[in-house]
Amino acid sequence: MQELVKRAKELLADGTVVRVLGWKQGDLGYNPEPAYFNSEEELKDFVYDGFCGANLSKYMIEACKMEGNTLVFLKPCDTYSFNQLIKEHRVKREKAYIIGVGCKGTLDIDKVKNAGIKGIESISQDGDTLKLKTIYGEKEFPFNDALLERCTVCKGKTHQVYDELIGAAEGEEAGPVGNRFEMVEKLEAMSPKERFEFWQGELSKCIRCNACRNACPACSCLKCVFDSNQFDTAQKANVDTFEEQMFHIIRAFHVAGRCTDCGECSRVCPQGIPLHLLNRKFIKDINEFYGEYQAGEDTDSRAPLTNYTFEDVEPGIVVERGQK
Amino acid sequence: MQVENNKEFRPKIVAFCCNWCSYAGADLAGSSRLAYPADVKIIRVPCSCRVNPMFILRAFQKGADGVIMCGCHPGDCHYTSGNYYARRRMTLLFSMLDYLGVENGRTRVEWVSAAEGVKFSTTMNEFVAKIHSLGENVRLEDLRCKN
Amino acid sequence: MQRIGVFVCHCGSNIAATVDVARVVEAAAKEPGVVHAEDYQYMCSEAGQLKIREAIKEKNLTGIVVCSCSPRMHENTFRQAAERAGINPYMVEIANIREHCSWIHKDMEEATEKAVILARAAIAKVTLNAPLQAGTSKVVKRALVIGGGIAGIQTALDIADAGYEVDIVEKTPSIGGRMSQLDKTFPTLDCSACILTPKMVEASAHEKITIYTYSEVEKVSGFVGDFTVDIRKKARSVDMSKCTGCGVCQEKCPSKKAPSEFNRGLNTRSAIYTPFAQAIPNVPVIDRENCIKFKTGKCGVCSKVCQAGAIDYDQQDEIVTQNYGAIVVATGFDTIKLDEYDEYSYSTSPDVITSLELERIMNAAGPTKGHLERMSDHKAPKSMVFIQCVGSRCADRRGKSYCSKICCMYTAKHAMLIRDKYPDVEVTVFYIDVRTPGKNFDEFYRRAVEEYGVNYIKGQVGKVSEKGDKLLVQGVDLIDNKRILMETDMVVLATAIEPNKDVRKIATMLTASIDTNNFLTESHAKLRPVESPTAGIFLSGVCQGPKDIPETVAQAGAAAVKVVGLLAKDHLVTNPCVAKSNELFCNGCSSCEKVCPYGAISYEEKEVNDHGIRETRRVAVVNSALCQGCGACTVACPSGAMDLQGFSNRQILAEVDAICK
Amino acid sequence: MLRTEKEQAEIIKEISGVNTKKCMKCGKCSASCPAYDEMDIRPHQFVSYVQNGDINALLESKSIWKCLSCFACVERCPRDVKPARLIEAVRLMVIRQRGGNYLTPNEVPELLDEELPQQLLASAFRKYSK
Amino acid sequence: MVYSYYPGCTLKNKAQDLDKYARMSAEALGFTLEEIEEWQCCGAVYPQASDEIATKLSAVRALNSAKEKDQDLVTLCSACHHVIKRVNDDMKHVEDIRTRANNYLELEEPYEGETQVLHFLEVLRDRVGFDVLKEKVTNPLTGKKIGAYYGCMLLRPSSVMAFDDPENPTIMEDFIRALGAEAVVYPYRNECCGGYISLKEKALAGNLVDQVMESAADKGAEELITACPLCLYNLKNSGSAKKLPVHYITELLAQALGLITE
Repeated sequence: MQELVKRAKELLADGTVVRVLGWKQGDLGYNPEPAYFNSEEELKDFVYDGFCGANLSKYMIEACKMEGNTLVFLKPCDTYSFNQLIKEHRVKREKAYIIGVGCKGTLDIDKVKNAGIKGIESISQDGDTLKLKTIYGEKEFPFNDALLERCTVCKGKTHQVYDELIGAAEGEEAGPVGNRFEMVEKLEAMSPKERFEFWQGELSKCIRCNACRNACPACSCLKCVFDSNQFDTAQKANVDTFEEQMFHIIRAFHVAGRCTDCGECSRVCPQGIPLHLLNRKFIKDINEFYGEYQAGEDTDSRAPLTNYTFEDVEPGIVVERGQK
Repeated sequence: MQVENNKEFRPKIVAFCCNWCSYAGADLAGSSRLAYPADVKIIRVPCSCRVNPMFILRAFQKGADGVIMCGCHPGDCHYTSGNYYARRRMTLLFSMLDYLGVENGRTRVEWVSAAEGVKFSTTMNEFVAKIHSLGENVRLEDLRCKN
Repeated sequence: MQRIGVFVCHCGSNIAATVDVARVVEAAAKEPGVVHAEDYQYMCSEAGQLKIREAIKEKNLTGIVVCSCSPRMHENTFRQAAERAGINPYMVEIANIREHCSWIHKDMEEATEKAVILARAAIAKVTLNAPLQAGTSKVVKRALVIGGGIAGIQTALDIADAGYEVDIVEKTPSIGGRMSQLDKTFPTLDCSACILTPKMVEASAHEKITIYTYSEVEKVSGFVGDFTVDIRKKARSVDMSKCTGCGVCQEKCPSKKAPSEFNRGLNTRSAIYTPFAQAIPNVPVIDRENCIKFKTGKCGVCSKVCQAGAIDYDQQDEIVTQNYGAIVVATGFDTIKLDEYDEYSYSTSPDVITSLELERIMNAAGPTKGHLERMSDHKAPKSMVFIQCVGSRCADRRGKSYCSKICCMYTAKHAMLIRDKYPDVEVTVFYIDVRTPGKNFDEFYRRAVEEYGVNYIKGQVGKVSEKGDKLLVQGVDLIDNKRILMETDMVVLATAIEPNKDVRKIATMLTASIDTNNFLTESHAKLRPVESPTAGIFLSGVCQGPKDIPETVAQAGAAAVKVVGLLAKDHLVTNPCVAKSNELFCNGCSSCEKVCPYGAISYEEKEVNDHGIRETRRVAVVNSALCQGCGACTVACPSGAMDLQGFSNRQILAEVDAICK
Repeated sequence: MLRTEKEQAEIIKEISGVNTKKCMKCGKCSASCPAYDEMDIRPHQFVSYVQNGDINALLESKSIWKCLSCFACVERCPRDVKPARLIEAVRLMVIRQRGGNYLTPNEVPELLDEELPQQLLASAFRKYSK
Repeated sequence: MVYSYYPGCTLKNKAQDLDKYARMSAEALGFTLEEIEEWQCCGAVYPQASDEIATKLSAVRALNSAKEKDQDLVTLCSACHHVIKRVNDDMKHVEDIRTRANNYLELEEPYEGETQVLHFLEVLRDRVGFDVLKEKVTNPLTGKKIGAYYGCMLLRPSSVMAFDDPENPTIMEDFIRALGAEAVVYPYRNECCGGYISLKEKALAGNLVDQVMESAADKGAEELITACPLCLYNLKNSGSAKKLPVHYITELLAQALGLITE
């Protein structure tokens, strides 16, 4: 971390950038938040650890509109989002100085808390172990057990776009590589009734706080359709029982083919709804129907929904598949 | 409270038809007097690619029991490629609805040319029969009923 | 708030017999915004239109809903009526309560209920309509005719005579088409070449006509008034500007084994060839697949004997790009393959032939120099059997469900000609029905029977088999209910015709619709028979449906008039139902641009004022002259910035709501 | 239970699965039939007889025993009518009635010869009796 | 390669040669015909009426037992092939028949037409290949002029049988040529010989056989081959015209492969 701060200071000093976009220590030991640092002085609050899960790509949309260039720290999977934003002309590559930072996996504090560890004051990492200082004394917790779901299915530690790397190297091995479609497949194997009940249970928790929308780097619209008068959907939090599912279906549909599977939606959901399962369903379908596609891997290919082939599957495939 | 169990189920079905092929196919079904149930109501759109998933969800929201989209056959789109985009969009949308547990027979896409009055009519008859077999649409409206 | 008038048409009894029109009026009148509702016998009549105009004036209407037939039928009529009364024509919506309602439902209650809902949907939509202004686009005063048969030639001549430039693109080395292969034509027995050749010459000599033979349309873009077309001129290997058409090359060419396409494979031709003597242009082509020079590198005889030095082995395909205001499809037909009709022994016996092959045999320039003989042993037949409906009227996978229309007549012609020229030949025709609608057609058929003694037997043949050097025809006489086993020398199959196999490719390029039999669809079966539903595309000849020469020529002329009507305009009124981007919502993400088939969307860096925030943003801009209004962009746009005028998101949602209420 | 001819016609249409209205009366079935000359009512007439409900005549027709089940009529019919199925349906209607059998076991010994294959007997019983 | 094999009643009795030579030749060509257990007679006639289920069950049992072994089912006799192939098509495409047949049979897993039914000739053409067969011929039948007699049941209805072009088939001619003999093509090779009615309608069967024989002789055939015991019997025993000798396809095959001598 000190290396990051040192480099940030140098870049500020030599005028390469006029501000730094990174993470700032929060009020607890495990809730850092994204922040701009405009001076060497401000960088004293800079932090980078396993709880810096926030994907800073989206903040670059605003940063690019500001005077001068911005130094941004991006973890490997954040760079997919940044690339996707370049493709959609939402950020300007030349206004960003990207330091690709190494990533050991990002952590889910709830996993620790759910294990019965309360009153956490600070957390440090020692190899494969998290050392927790709590008001009840020191505790330990295995690092890997605290990983966010997305980091148990790591899509690799290669940065897709960067100016320099710190704490990372090209060709680094990926973290734990599970089957990211495992739960999607499980749901697919259920009967429609079971699936329906699963989603009814999950989506009914939604309080329409829009955290998912705010965090999602693909949800970058200046004005969301759900805030516009185009579809009579504006400002209608929770009026209609139908609108929540509509919101989540359409949100997933609008990011289909653009979603990099960064997992921010699920990470930030205060109700713990596994929203990434909606996005991954689209990713899985796209891979199966139209060939493997990873959004953010490049900046110029056509996205699956703005592309076609003459031989594409017919929508009837959904029914046919259901009969098997 | 008396429940009207015996009341005959009259499904509400919305059919989005592209102006150039399917709407004309429906016209041909009409002028050829090829009957299909009155439950089907057609909305004219210029091309199947004009059909926004929002329209389909909105129809279900407002009480539709089935939504069908008809367009020119692949390769025959009046606008060259509109139906190819529509095909991808609908495939993914229908798959998602299926994933959420909505009966997958409630949505359908059929390619009907201007010359296929017979196909239009048989498609609508089949679709209405399918909706009858599925009964009233409750799931899409109910996903969040546990308030 | 709009002031809406609703007009419900009885369409005589077409609507009123199944839909309670009064109830529709009553229900419509209660809808919000509706200030006027009435019904009338025929809304499209002058009197009906007058009612609309009067109501607009009296009640200050701002929006009109007509509940009537399909908008594809009378939308324009009612738009014009509205315009004459001073309101914007795009403030009119149609509820289709005829094709989509009264004609398909029997129960009055049910039909009326549906008509009311359709009316409500139209009212809900028109409430959100906004006046639209149509723009204009230019008209390129040049037409393209695809296909150089009699249909294409006639269309081109008629257009050129009206003073417009026309290009004919013909796939084969010469214009002339199927008609050039025919010997005589019914019902007057004119010599086909005698009436066709002058037209071919006229077309080639016409100063307004350019003929591209041995060429194919490769790519089409643009739209009515301004299509851009790539034409591939296949390498002829002969320099057209040098060749004198002397024919020595064809005589000396040592490769003479290629089956002659013109003679339907009944004999062979040289590798360098003109399809027939009267070919236009009279310039041969080298068929590279059969040319020794191209296959082995050795030979070059044609080049040596050509005094004009016209042979050019290095010639390459050439692409010509040209703009056209209108395109006429005249791609014609072929006979179906008979591989699957082997009960008639077509593939096993050379003496079983198609009618088109018989035309070549009867023709003085044909493989037998016009002498009627069997292809197996060149003996003159003493008896011939004609079988009708081979592949026509077949509902099975082998054939075509339609009647090919021309076979009854050309068979009568063949029978008559044979009996006339060779009175000793017995001619028997097996038929299912004899169909002769047309001027002097039935008389013609009766003459074949009564004057020429042709034997007509009702009943389809079951099998034709070889027996010795004869053919055994096994059939029944359905009138006598008797088995027929007839030995004969030749069997002629009236083979079904089908659209040229290239037509599907061409239709796709033109975005012209095509039916399940690959015939191009006309815009209206009765009222717009020579126009494709795609604006600027016209149909001439058999590509639209089976027809004989007189009908083809008539239709060719009709298509030409429609083309001339289009080219005579300096500007076309464009469809104002085009996409429009709301720059305040636009992210500039380029999704819409990627799905636009017309390249109508571009991006501008533009300063916007978003509720007080002034900034420069990348925003989408639609070129309304290029946009054709498909709406692909509107769905690709995640923020809903892109909308389609006339079919806006809110209008369609309003319809959805009205239907699902 | 006695059925009217009309009812019988419906049964024949149902068990044969033939839509007699598809016939365009071209006669190709009869023209293809190898047993045509032996039949009193011809294959194309089976279609129109059933269509018109003239079932008694069909039940008495010797044609039902002459049909070879060679499917030439089915193969060559341009309208996919399948006359052979109609003939079989009529034959079944006859043999399903009491005393309708066309072959009884008593007849068999005198019909046998040295080379006669089993399948001929199997098929004959299947076709001619219940 | 091992195939499930359904011989049928006649091949166990009057047509033992057809069966014996088939098995011998199969082994010589590198595949095995494994007779399915406890097969029953197929009934020799395909029941066309939609209300006949019981008469289709023996075919379904045979099909299902091949399915259980995950093998294709090979037949030889034209009648068996016709019945089994068509019943299989019903099981695949006709819901009513499928449901009722499965209800009767109470199989562990319902049978839905999964088995592929192959005629012995199809195995030779599509699996072994006639070119391979040709190489294995040790005793080519050079000089023989052989007419193939297809009859009706292998070919029709072609929409289900999908055996060959129903009006101009070539598989048996290709087979004959592979054995080194000359194939004589004659028009009546796909016309019915009247086998089914030869018991009770001798005169009619006789006429039909005469037509076939005359047609074959007219084109110069010196002998005929068939796959069907019923055709063989009928061609030999009915009619009055001059007779050409008739053999089973497998007899010629075994000869050509040098397994037996003439």
